[in-house]
Amino acid sequence: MTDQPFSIDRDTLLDAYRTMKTIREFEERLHVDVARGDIPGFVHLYAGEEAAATAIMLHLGESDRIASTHRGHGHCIAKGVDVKEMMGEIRGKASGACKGKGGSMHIADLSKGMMGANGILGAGAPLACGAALAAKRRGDGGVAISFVGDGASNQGMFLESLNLAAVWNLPVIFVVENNGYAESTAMEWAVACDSYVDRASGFGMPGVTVDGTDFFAVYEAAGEVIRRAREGGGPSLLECKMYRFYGHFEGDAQTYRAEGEVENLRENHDCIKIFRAAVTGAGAVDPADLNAIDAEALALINEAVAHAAAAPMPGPEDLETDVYISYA
Amino acid sequence: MTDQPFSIDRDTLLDAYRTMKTIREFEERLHVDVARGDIPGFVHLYAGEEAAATAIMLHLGESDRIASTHRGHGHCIAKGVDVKEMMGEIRGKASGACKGKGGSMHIADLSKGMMGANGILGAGAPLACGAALAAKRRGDGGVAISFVGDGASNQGMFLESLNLAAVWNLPVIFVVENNGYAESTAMEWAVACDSYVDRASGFGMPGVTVDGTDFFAVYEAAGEVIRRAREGGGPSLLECKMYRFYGHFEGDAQTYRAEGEVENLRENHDCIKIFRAAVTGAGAVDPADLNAIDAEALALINEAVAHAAAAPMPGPEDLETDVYISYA
Amino acid sequence: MARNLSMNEAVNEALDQEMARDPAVIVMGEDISGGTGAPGEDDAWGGPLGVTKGLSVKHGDRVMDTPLSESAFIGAAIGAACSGLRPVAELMFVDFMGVCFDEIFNQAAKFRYMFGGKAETPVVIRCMAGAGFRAAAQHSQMLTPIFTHIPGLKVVFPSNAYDAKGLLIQSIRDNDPVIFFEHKNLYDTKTDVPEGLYTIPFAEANVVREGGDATIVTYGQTVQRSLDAASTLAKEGIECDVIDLRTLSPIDMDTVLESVEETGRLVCVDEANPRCSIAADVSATVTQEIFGSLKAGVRMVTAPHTPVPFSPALEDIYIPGADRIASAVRQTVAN
Amino acid sequence: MARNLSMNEAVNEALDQEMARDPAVIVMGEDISGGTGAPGEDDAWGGPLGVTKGLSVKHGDRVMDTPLSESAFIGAAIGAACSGLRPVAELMFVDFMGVCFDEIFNQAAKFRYMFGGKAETPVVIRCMAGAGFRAAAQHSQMLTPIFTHIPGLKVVFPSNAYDAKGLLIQSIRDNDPVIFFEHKNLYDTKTDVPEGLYTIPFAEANVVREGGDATIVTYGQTVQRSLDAASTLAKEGIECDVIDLRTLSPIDMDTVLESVEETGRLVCVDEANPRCSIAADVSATVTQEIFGSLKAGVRMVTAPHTPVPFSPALEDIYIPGADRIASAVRQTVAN
Ligand SMILES: Cc1ncc(C[n+]2csc(CCOP(=O)(O)OP(=O)(O)O)c2C)c(N)n1
Ligand SMILES: Cc1ncc(C[n+]2csc(CCOP(=O)(O)OP(=O)(O)O)c2C)c(N)n1
Ligand SMILES: [Mg+2]
Ligand SMILES: [Mg+2]
Repeated sequence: MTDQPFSIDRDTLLDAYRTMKTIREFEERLHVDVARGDIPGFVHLYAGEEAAATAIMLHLGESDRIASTHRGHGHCIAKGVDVKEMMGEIRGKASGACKGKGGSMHIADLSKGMMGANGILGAGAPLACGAALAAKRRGDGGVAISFVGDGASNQGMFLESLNLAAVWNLPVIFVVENNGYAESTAMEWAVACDSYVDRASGFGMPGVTVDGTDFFAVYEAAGEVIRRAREGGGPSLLECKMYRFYGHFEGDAQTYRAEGEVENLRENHDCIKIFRAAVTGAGAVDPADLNAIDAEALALINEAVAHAAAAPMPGPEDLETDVYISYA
Repeated sequence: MTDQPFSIDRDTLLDAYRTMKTIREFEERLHVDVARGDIPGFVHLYAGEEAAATAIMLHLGESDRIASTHRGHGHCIAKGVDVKEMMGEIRGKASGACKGKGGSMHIADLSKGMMGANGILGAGAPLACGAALAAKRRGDGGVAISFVGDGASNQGMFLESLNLAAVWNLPVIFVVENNGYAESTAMEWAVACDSYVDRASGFGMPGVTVDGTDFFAVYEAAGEVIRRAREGGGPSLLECKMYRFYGHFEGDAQTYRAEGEVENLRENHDCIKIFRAAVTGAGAVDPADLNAIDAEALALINEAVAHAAAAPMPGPEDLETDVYISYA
Repeated sequence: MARNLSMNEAVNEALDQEMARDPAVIVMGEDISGGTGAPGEDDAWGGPLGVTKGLSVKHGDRVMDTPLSESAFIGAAIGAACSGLRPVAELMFVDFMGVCFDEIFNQAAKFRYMFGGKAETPVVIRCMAGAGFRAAAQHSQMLTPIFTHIPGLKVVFPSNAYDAKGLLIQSIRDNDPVIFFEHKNLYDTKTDVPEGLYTIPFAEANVVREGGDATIVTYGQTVQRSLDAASTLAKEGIECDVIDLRTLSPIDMDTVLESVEETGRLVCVDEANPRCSIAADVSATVTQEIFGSLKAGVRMVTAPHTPVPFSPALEDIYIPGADRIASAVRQTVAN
Repeated sequence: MARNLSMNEAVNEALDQEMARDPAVIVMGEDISGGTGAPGEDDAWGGPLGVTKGLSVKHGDRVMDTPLSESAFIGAAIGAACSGLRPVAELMFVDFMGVCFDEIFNQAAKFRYMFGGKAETPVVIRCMAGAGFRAAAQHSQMLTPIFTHIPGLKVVFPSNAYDAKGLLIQSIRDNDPVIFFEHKNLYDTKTDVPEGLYTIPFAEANVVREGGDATIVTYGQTVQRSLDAASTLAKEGIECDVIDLRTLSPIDMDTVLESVEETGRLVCVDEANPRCSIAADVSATVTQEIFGSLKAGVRMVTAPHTPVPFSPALEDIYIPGADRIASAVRQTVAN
């Protein structure tokens, strides 16, 4: 943990906690609902990684844009996408953020600056460069964030984007969410560099590594690279080391993990527990306030599920719409 | 120039000179023949860059493989592809290395370990990884070389290959032929890193930069990275700084160059002149021997042109053959 | 001895037996073994749907996990194929072709021609395709017409476990680059599969039902749906030939033409999107070659011109179903 | 006022005028200006064939050179298009689509549908296509069927300077992603081109010759070849409708159907490879929709199922020529 966590005001701390807790409850509930057979398709949970999305997004406004990954729920919630619409989308309902046409891997809300979860690894990086280019041309100090996993950090589209962003001096941050695995393959094996700082240097940009389970460390590091980008100082790479609590996708037996690995993570590396202990331990926030937020978050998710469950499926008339804006 | 050029024996020096001179005469003649209208299609000349291909290839045997670029004539000649067949190919003749079906950008001779010039930038890097993988599985100490330009060093296929080669510990060398330009765009602008050594580090491999106009420097550096690869030490990146004497392709007006740039290159940075001065100056080789080789090289090219000019075009019956090995 | 195997098991067995037979065969892909570098068990995954499970235990380092870099490892498979190996690379979902297509269509597919007949590239690229898995727009496509369009590729699409084994063995032994499709909705379907090695030649369509009134031509998941339609129609007195193409390139047009010469009526069923589809391809060839035999316009039943929707309610009507197939046949018979 | 302009000049003018009109329009590509970072003159190239020459002088940093990274900059153009700009990105040769196809077909093409109708991606991707330039297998392809196959893309292919200007302006103003093809063998061909801004709507085919005995449908370089064939045939008393599709997706099938309803005979000419081609697509739709009007089988004249050969002797017979087109028409009329 960094030295001065409490340069952050109390309201912001509560906001941060609310966001993290909402993501956690969202994902925990999905885990249950998938097992129950209520959720169609592939679902990749962000549980365990909440601090990163939350701390980074606190530095962004609605006009700043993010390009997300297949593991996008946390990014969506932290960027302000409506939780009910998300739950509807994940169930394929007409009430969903994308009218049920996208699903978990394609939740987007451009009005909130969320350019889409993405089923194609690395594909978000060029898109974020484009959003950053648009911001740069507007000249309003806007930035874009490209999220990418450790696995996807080996993808050509991502690597090319590092170079493009540096050459064009774009206000874009490449956040590597390093949770140690790409599916079942270890990051240590698959990413051939001593550190992401080296990879960043290979593309002429500063690189920073932080403990992604430490909200305050992420908050501070993100603040700095984002500030630099807003001021015309160009792109950076920010590696957040973190852990995912669940399998790659729901249904993953996780036999690639060490024995007791998940138990240890939940016990000793839970970013929410760590945050809670820090802010209450220092007396910055009253535990009761956090408990109240816990209850609110749970209620919000319950409501979202009820809403989504009751919502209708899209109808046959929706099948062929929304392909083009103009059909001639 | 390195300290002990003459650890290389006289025969090898003469061989090297012969190869460089053959490439030079080949390219100078093409320059003339293109202007004359004798050569169809795009032609990218290697003139000025001969030392790199020559010095590197001296370390290779026939079973070692190379994957080349659009600027591939020099690599072909240095790897032992028949000059007559090359000239035939470039003129689209049935006598060509590829029966006229490939042309300048697609000359290949797998029997010589030359896996093809390539019209797609960066595409050779994965192919070289594959050849290296095959060599590694054979266990015969074979290596593969991937040639790539400074421009193509920003291509995703190339960047992914660096990582793959490091992860799989492949006996492959990535040679960046940095001639300062990708078409009309400057390397200094387009390649966002302080040095290729940094880019190599970003992918967990050693990187070396040498003066590509200094045959001896390339010879020594290539020898070391190739030896390491043969011994199981894995991939390396070798940057050769060099100059092209002609335009990107024949027909390029080269207005992106500084005034007097080409004259200066020809005068002060001609790798063949430099080699000649070194070996004769030190008394290692008699100028008369080199003059004899000059005459031989010119005669060889004249013969190749005469042969190619006289050769027939492929016939209509050749149009639909050679697509598949088996047609069902 | 034939056992009742799922297509999943049949693919696994084909890979296993070919690796045992020929040391030049290697298998690579993301998580194809799984767990490389990780603290838990090796062979942790066997591919995202477990299709290659157990192969690395038997064949060791000939089953290679890769970093997440499709261009690099598919290209490496192609380069290795030119250098004496016979790699089988898994692209996982065919939808990922967009990040590595160059190595497939500009390199592997063109080497032999560009190099004047002097290259051999015996590579197989396995990939999952098709809708019905609730996997949404970027994990559910067919894209078969794109590969079929490219000269120099062979395109194989089994509809059942028996064909999958025989066609995969054939693909591995073939000396040209082969794109081998596996429909993810068919993995669990079972047929009898012989224990031993056997091959099914390319360009031999399978007449899976004989009728005489109309011909249905299709491949993949819609073979069963076409058979279902044919059963329904039989009750109405309409008897259909149902042809499973099995390979799309090369394609066995002879069998199709023979059937249509007899029936005079053709319905082409394709789970791919309609424009420039396999359905259009077959229809156009038939119309060009035996127009005189046609008694009615060739009808096409395809997915709509839309991405694959996520919502089950939409995805279910996206895929050509037995109803739509049957009504297309009725229309052509009515004319 | 119309001037006689080459297609090259017409494309340049359309870009110039649209940039002047709409500050959201930016142009990017490798060497599209040229000379960035180099010691000599800026705007040194204006694209590899000089098509964008002079734009950077007039429009400054809205004409952006890029590093050699197609996925990154085409993807950036797409991301910028979702963020308020109207980028025109140059892919240079369409043959390079294999290194950036994901951003085109899985991202730009699918955003609107996947996001429930809430995305707008007004991007234009310009690329050179086609054979006849002695540019060999990796710089001469058409690949039009691949883009046409993908729902969510619009595909435009002008055959002359007038159409190029009007269609490019329409493409820039269109709110969907557009793939804009420029046949490199047509750059030097000239037509009258108005000075002012004008648009040609999508899905309006151009009937470039009226006949009545047979219909020839084509696009791009083979429009002129089809007209040449029609002239030859006219001397034999066979009068042809020649239809230039101009846009392949959306496609104006109404004009095609109307013509074939009258002529009863159709020849589809396509410079692309034959399998799953535009020729097959048009043929299949006609056969499905108006079989009753057909008097003979639809004939297709396409490139062979081979990569594009380098040798001029082979390339010249690779491209469908007036002779082959004329003889296909004769065949269909004879039936
Ligand atoms: C281009 C591409 N290749 C492969 C996949 C399949 N895939 C989905 S997630 C995944 C692993 C991703 O690992 P990482 O980037 O570390 O993200 P994480 O899942 O750990 O958050 C893979 C291989 C894909 N979706 N896209
Ligand atoms: C994927 C791809 N993008 C673009 C091109 C067009 N192109 C051909 S050569 C070239 C410049 C190459 O520069 P560099 O790699 O430095 O090699 P050099 O020509 O200097 O030897 C470009 C952009 C191509 N052939 N392939
Ligand atoms: Mg990961
Ligand atoms: Mg260069």
